[in-house]
Amino acid sequence: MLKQVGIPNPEKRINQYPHEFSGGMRQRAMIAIALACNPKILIADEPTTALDVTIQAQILDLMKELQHETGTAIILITHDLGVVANTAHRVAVMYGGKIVETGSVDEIFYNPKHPYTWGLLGSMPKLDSHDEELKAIPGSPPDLADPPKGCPFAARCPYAMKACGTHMPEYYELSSTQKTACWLLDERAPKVEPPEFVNVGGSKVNG
Amino acid sequence: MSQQQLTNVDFEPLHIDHAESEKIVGKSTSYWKDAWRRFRKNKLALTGIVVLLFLGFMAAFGADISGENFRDNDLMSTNQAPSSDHWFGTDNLGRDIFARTWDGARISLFIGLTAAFLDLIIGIIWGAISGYFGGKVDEYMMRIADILSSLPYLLVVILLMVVMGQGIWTMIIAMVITGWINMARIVRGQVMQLRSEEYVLASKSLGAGNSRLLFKHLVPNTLGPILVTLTLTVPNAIFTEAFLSFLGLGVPMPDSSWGVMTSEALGSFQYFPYQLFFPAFFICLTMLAFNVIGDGLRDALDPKDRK
Amino acid sequence: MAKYVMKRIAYILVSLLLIITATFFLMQAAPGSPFASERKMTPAMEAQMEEAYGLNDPIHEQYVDYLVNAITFDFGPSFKYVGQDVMDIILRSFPYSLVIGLEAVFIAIGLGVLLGVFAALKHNKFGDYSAMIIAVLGISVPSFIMATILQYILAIKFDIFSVARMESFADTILPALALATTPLAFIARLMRSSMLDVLNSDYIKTAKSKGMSQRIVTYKHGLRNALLPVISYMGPLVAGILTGSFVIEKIFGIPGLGSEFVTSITNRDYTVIMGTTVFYSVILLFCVLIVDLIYGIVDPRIKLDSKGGGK
Amino acid sequence: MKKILSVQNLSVSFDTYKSEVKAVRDVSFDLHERETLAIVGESGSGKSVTAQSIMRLIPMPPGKFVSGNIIFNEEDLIQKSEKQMESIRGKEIGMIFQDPMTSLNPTMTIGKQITEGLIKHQNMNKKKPIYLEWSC
Repeated sequence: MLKQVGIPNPEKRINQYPHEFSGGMRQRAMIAIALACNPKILIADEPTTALDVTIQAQILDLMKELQHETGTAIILITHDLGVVANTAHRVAVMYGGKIVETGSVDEIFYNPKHPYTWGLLGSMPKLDSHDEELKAIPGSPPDLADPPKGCPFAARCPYAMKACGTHMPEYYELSSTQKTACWLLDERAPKVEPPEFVNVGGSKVNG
Repeated sequence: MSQQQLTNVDFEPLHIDHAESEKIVGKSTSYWKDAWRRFRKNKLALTGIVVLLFLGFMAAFGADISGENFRDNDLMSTNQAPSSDHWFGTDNLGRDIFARTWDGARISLFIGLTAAFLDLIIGIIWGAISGYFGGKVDEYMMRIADILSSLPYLLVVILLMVVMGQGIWTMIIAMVITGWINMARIVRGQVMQLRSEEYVLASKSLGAGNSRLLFKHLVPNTLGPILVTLTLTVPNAIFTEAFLSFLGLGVPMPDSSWGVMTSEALGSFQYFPYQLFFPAFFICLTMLAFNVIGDGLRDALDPKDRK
Repeated sequence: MAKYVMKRIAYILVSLLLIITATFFLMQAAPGSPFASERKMTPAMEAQMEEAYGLNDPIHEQYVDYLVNAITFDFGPSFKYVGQDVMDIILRSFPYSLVIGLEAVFIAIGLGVLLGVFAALKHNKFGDYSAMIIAVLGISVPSFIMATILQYILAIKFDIFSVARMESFADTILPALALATTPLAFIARLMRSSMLDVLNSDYIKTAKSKGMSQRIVTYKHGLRNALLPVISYMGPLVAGILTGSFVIEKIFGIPGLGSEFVTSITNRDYTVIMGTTVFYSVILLFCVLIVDLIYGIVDPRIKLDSKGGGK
Repeated sequence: MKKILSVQNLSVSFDTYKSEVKAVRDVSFDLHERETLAIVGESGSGKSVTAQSIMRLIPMPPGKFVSGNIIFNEEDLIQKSEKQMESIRGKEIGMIFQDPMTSLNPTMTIGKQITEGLIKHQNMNKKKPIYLEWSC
């Protein structure tokens, strides 16, 4: 088991205590624990946030490898788009307690339709773009104690319209896998192209 | 609400002033105000404060209220049960227990508070210095503290009392000699922790001298734990005073403290339980009040371990 | 592991040496000689008595032979009970104190842990508040007052226990209970807050996510980690019970070492005072060592060969 | 690919002393076999609450299921009793957490923590050597 998750000389390691393990090793142990009984689903709640980048990559590769071997479905919770691009097949973008957009990785990265997704992509550092300054999304998340009536993102959305403030938008089916809840997609709304800083560049991830 | 009911007008841009979305929801209160708000909610702790105020007031004026004598013996009315003219009754020498309790209160509280206060002062200085400088200094200071604390606290106090003879101040000094260690340890722990905090380094980089740093930044920030420990050292000091008086090492004859009264009343408490009841009750009441306030303070100042 | 134990024993010996020296010099500094309170004695007799007890030799000589004797646990004769060695007194009276002391330790830990866990599990409900009120009361009522209350109610009013007799086992329950109330309350509060911390920690959530039942999660995972702070409190607990016994034994009329110590104080019987102090210190220091060893074994994070050890 | 998990109109909120915090509002998504679904969002968007409510790890006195259901193996996990959930957690659905530093029991060996779940779900006896291939 420990070999499976890539922990060296497991015979000795098995009798050791958690404090004798490094961060990355502990997360591997956690994965071993979670996958011990070969579950159908693995929920990973920000698995790599507490790890530094190099270990992060190892853990993500490990999860992909294990998924390939055991066929376990993974729900990956993260706020880091880099992690998403690296491992996910489908993406659901959540904001203010609601899913505002879902779609395959390529659809979300190359054909986002929701202003919040644009904002997220804009705030992601890109290798090839010479535009140094990252685009932050102004304002702060809504107070879920009394959530806004309409679209949760209305208060911070540069393209917000009256409807967004009053009614929660329906899900528009953009393709078999992509649907987005935003009034911009309504035929009566002004056509808006995603701003320049959104396009991520780079090749499609896994077709 | 499906899309059809919406009209075109709904699709005009909505004017949002970003300033509004920047406003942080709750009004920001200073740390102490916030702590006081939480402390006020704790009714138990408030009753503790009220009890203490009452005790303080009675200690100051109680003896005079009843106008009874509590020093000279009145052999006529010995061992009377609580009655109209002697509210708490009289003891075997005819002295009015009510007046004597409050005179005793004066001494017991005085000993408790002074001992705790001295513990505080020495503890803070010792702890702050050893915590702040660390290294060799810390090593020696803490070794001394460890050796002193390896002795059972009461044993040391008893030995000192035997040697230094009896009296209020000797008792206080005996208590303080080993009493400050607990406070010093807590202050040291806090200072060590805070020493590496950014704002300490920031002010150091601004050229603040060590002493300024220590007493301007570090100590005020350890005020929370200090306060909590203080409210726990006072009852401990009162307990020790009662304990010593019980062993006969208490306050010399003419004065009386709760401990002395309790130990005197022990002999005959099967026949006159009231003689023992009142001083013992007040010892417990004071300690209870301090403990309850201590808990309230800890919850208010250190919200992490809420009730 | 052994290296650590040796280091700690050396550490204890140093402390003991300090204690013996301290008590010795304290005794020298004490006002008046032990015979001052004796019935009228002619100065000649007094001088002769002092000679007999070697009080006239120069200080350092007295100190050296005291030290030698102390190592062999021979604290010299008692001033008060002529002809009785301090050690005899200690050996005769210590068993009583030991029995009650151990009983009190078990009661304090047993009930304390139980009350603490109960309060933590019933967090913010009635059970929690009532348990904590009992705990705060327990801390606020000193042992000797609790003793008088217990004695008054149980022994006099309902005559369940004897007021002050020391034959049967029943007689040890009341004093042990009185002795244990304050530490018991302290452990309950300590246990409750540590249990609450543990129950909110991540590894409890991990355990739950493994499908373990609530009972296993709380007791097997939770209790084990929550006990650590309680173990580290064992040292001061023993000290508290030790010193508490002085008064309890006086109230319940138990001829234990505690009451001997008390009588020796009132009689200014220096050799007995010094002997008992050193004896108590030895017990206490070894208890602290045992507690640290247990702590090292239970909590794997503490390496036993590191310099500071578990404290 | 077969759909193994379907979250339909899930709403979860918490009763705090001041007000009711609606952490998750009408969330629906599906999960297919051998697929990785990423749930992305800023902190406070309700993504962790969604994940933990699938495993029913959220303490129910403050938290409560307002609406919706979580279909797994054609059964709704919300209706299941705590006992039934215990046989699903770890066996059917595994979970790893954010901070490895604190999510392992400091006083238990790694080996024991791994096999604990196995022993429970496969009621293996303890003494069996622990070098498992991909057995259970």
